[in-house]
Amino acid sequence: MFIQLLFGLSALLTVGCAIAVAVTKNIMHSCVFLLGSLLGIAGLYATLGADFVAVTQIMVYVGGVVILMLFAVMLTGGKDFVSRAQNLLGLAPAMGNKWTFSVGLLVGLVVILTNVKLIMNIAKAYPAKVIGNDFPSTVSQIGHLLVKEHVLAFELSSVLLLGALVGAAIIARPRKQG
Amino acid sequence: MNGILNWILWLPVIGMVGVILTPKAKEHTIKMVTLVTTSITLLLSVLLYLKFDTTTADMQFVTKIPWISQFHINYFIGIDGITMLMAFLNALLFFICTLSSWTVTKNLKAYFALLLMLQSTVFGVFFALDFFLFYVYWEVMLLPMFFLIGIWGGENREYAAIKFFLYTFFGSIFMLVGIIALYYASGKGVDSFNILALQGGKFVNEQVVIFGKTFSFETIFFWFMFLGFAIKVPVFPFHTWLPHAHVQAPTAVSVILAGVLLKMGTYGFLRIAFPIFPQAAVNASTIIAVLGLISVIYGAFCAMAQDDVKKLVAYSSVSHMGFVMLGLAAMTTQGMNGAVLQMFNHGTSTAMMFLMIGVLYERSHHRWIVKPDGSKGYGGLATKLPKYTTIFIIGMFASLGLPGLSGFISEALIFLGIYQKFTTITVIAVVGLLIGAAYLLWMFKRMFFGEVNPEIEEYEDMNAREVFYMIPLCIAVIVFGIFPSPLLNVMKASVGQLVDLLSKY
Amino acid sequence: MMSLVSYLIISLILFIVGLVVIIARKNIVAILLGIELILNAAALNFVAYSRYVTNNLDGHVFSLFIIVIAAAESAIGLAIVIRFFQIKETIHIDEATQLRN
Amino acid sequence: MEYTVGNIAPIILSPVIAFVINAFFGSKLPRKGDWLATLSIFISFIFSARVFGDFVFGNFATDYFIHKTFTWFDLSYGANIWKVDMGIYIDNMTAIMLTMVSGVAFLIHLFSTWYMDHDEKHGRFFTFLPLFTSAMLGMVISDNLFSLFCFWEIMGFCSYSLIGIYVKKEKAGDASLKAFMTTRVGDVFLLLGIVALWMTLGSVAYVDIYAAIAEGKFAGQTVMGISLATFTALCIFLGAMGKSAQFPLHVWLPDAMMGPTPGSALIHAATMVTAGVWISLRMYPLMVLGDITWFIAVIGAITAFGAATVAMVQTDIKAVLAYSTLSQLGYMIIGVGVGSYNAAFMHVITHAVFKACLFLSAGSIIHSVHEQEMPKLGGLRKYMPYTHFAMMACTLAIAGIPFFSGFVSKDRILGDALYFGFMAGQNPLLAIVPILGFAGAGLTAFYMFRMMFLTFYGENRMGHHDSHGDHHGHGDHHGHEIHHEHLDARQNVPLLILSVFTLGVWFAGSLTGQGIVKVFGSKTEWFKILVEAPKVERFVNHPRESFGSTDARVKAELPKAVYVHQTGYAGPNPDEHKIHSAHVIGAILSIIIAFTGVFIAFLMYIKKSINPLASKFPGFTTTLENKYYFDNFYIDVIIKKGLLGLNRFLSWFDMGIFDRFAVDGWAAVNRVLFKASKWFDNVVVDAIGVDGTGVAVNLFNLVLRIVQSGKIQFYFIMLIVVLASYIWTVNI
Repeated sequence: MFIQLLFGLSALLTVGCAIAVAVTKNIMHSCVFLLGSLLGIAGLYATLGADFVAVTQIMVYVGGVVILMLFAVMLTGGKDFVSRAQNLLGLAPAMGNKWTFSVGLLVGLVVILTNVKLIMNIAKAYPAKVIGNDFPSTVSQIGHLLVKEHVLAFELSSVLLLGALVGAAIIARPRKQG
Repeated sequence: MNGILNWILWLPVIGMVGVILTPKAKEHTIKMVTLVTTSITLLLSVLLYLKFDTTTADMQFVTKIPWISQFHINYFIGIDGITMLMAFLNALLFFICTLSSWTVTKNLKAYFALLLMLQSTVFGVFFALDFFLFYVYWEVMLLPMFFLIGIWGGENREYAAIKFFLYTFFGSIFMLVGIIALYYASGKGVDSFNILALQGGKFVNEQVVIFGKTFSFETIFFWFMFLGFAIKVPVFPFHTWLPHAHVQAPTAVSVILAGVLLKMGTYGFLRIAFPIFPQAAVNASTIIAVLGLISVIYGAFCAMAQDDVKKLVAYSSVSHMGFVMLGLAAMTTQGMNGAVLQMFNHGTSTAMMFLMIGVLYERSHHRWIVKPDGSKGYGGLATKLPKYTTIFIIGMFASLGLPGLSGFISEALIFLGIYQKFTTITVIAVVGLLIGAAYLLWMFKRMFFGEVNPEIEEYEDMNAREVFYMIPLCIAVIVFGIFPSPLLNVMKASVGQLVDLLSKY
Repeated sequence: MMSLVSYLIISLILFIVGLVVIIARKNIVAILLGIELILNAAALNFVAYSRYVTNNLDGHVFSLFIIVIAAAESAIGLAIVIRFFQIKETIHIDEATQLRN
Repeated sequence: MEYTVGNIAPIILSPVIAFVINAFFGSKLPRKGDWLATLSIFISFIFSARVFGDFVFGNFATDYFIHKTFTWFDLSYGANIWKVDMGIYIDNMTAIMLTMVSGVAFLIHLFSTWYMDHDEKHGRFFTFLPLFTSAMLGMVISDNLFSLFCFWEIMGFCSYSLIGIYVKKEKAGDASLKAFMTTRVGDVFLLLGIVALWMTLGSVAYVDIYAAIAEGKFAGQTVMGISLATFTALCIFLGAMGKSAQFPLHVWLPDAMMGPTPGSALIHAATMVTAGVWISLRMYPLMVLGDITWFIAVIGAITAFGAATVAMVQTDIKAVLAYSTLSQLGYMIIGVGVGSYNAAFMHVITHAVFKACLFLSAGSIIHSVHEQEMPKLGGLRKYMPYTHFAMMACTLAIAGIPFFSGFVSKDRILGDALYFGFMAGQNPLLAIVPILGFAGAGLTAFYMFRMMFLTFYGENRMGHHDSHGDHHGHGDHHGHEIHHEHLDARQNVPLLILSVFTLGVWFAGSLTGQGIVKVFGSKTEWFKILVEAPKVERFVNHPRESFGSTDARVKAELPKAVYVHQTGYAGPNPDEHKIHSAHVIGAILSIIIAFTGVFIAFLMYIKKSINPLASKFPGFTTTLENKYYFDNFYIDVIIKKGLLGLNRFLSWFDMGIFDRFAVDGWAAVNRVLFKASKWFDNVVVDAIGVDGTGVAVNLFNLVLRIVQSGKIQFYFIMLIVVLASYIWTVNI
């Protein structure tokens, strides 16, 4: 019972905040809403028994990435925090000029159609069945997996992170004339 | 001590990496790193020589590690008598070339990195006993050579570099076809790429159908291999790339080109073409002998007419390698041993000649004995540069084949070898020997005798560094001329085995 | 009540919203947010599948990697944005049109 | 009697050590190491004298020899055994030759310490001279043709360096190149002969060759149609002709005078040039088997006579001596050809002595007067008494005046030549050999005394612008004032020693050399009984001794040479009395001819009653002057036009045609192909493009321009649309 509740709450949180991100005029607010949506996803992970992933989600994403976004926003000046443009329906002014919103919806529609077609097939293949609610701890297994089958990916990701770190530092370094 | 071969093979690569890591500005450290690497390699190769057991004819210091196991390709290296000499020569020449390219100025770092890469690939070709590994090294060796000639060369270096690359590449394609054919013919089994296992005339009575016509497997693929190696040697019809490559290449590169790279062609014959296709080799021996003879005479005559010193010595290399081909075609003990000894002696004596031309080129920046406008390029060098003249004389008389110096022993052995089978060829080849002396001495006279040419007024004699790197070659040429047994004892076992194999067909 | 499909629907919605954000918003940082959303949608799918379909934890590992990559990507993205801002004084997306035909 | 390495090696090694030390540290040594060179030669002289003592004074039989070998290198593997052995082979001939070479070399070294005193090439000269001497000694002592060839070529190298020692002079360069190349022509054929012998007989040691001849191993063998014996004999003789400057290959010797005089004294007079004769003597049985002895005799005769005629007109003192060497070598070769083995070898020895002495005295003249042209010399008798005495002695010897060594050896050769030409039943044409021989002898006497009269007698033409006729010592003429020659140890002593040995009595034991007036009794005809043509049958299966072994037999039991009145004639059918009568006639004839030659020279140059040759037959003298145009024939026609022309054509062919077409041709073919495909591509593609799809293209361009809006989001949309369309079509 608690699972259903958790699932409903986090699903609601995720979708709601995601839509809010799209709609809010102020970029700061959209960052915060993103924060909320990621928290919702962490909850969903919890319902799926992926405890380690949920925790990582919170730690890395929520803790790190979004804060980074906030910093970036603050660093890039404040004048166009608030987007003044009105859109077609006057509904979501943050959408830039009126044309982009409609195009965005049109594309969204196209994607929905294709995905619905896909999901229909999957639904047929995997009928809903209740998986019982035993949630064994996955940490040790993930640890083994990381260093056995996926050791190459693991090592490469470390290199990737190092590269990203150094790259970001160099790119963002203020140039002499900057 | 079994791993010493791997050390010799991979040390230059480590050196190369060291060179790449040192910053561009610190030119002196780059040179030092290369020098240290090449000298350690030289020491290792001397150690290899001391540890080499001259009694057995089979491979020594063998290392075999599976590399691409699906196709049974393994990293299989080892040496026997023939390769022992070539390994030592290679290490020695590279050590000397590093010293001689001390005055290179254009982007030094790339130069020395490519030089070390070239050394390791040449070692690779000599040590590889697996066909795939051999072919890989054979092709990779072209790369540094192409850049070394293409960037640091003379006037139209691009033309020479491209011609060198394409010509050798053209040959090696045929060799690749041969390798693949052997792979399939030996049933794609465990040893289908192992050169040693393929030896011993396994394909004597195989047939192969090409465009509907059936040929004997051995003959066809012997000629494919022949083409690949003959271009490298260079044998008569395929030699026109050599003068271009030598004239345009910088000194150190043309020393290596003449000293070691030409020997890969003949080594290919000794290691691959003859033992794997013995029947075809014996049938073709007359043709090879005739081609060798033409190379000798043609090379000598062309050399006589050259006005550019380097081109002259390049043609003399064609002539000397023609002698080696004659020795190989004879397939007798004396002939083969003479051929292998000539490979080594030609390496040392031509290296000396090219180094001396390089020393002169550093001072005069031109290589004309007689300038295109007819005026004398040099003249009276003997009075201005006494030390240079004495070393030049030693080098020249060694490549001339004066007894007491190393050139003579191998040429005499080759003559002894080919006499019984090709008497008329011996008589004609003797003329080659004569013309050989003619063009060298005539060049010597035009450059060294007579009044001091005003142009060469301000040349100063060889400095300590240049003398230092010429000394080992002088010693080698004289010592191995007086008692050649240290060289001959090393090679006679493996050459004898090859001669026995060939005598069965 | 919670079946695989329900998770797929949620991740679809997330994906669509991310898409729209990218297309509609004029602020580059917003676009980065959109990218984050899409990535999380994908990660969610993986975990859902590993729960309902396969019973090994490969899905979890993969989503971890998605997180890693997302982190790296956002770092670089933001660095570029800051750099862009220093050059162009604005981070309005339409300024970045040097690649015009 | 044991000949271990210890007492043979120094003969060759001590000069080599001197060479090495001089080569590297010469400039640092006091007097640039010339004393070191002389000392080393003296050491080898001592050791060879010891060998000489054992052999000659112990007077062993002509066929007693010591043969010790060691393995130089071996290539045997598994079944086939093949080794290259080196060693020493000492018999009476070697002993005599060793002593002569080292003795003459020592005296010449001594002389050249004086001669080369303040010559800037002093150091270099004393580096190469010992090397040359050791090479010559090595050649004399070696036991097989291969090691002989090695020393042979090293000698060639030393003569090359010594001729070309004055690098400043362009002509020295030409001369050294010509010398090396002409001898190289001969050496190349010699190598061919050695290779042929080696591969058919299995070894080229003298012992094995003689054994093979004895066992008739040469019977069936042929080389390219010619019988093996003739082929190898001819090749070896060609080598000898190259080195001993015989007729076709003689051009290099006169030019070899560019080198310093003592150098040419040692090399181009005494030792090296006799190497050719030495190898012909060693291989005499092979020459006989290959029956080319008549050819040898003819070549010798032509050289002897030809060189003598040219010598008559030479003005440079060294040139006269060079041509006289040529003609004397001709005589030795005649000796070998006609079969007078012993006399030929004796002539080698006697010629070495007096020709070295002549050269040294010429050197001492040139060094003190700095003038070589005879017309500018004259009347030096008063100034240089010792040189004059030595030179006169040698001239008497070479001219063949009785009581002198030249007469002894040359007369015997001419006697045997007379027998060979007329009495031995050879084909009549061969009669020209003795005729040319005797004519040459006369001319020799003439030109030698011409030289003597021009340099030493008559008035001194030194200060030729000296107006008041008679010279009066150190008059006002500047430059080369002649100072009286005092008895200088290094200048004159060697000359005098050499001139002492020009007496005939040393060699023939009898005053006249014909055994008519016995000086020390008949038994002292030592030279004749010790040296004989090798009797091949003695060498069959003779055991080889390695260097360590010593000869078990005590000295007394060794085979002794017993004195029997031999003619020393090893010809095919020695019928005693005919040879003896030939010798007697020969002796009388040569005495008459020698004296007439001297007399004519006397008339022409002292009395001046007959005006010199030039006026009588000018045409002939000019041809003589430029040496029968041989030089320019060789150089201009054979070398310049023939060889270089061919080379230039070949190299033009190689680079111009072959390289351009056969190799770069491929590149050209590709270029053509490339152009064709490009043309094909443009034409075909453009044609379609132009007429059919012109409008479509424009439309397409328009759309493209829009799409390329540069907006990132637009690209994103396109991405999604494409992806979606893909999923629809693939219908997963």
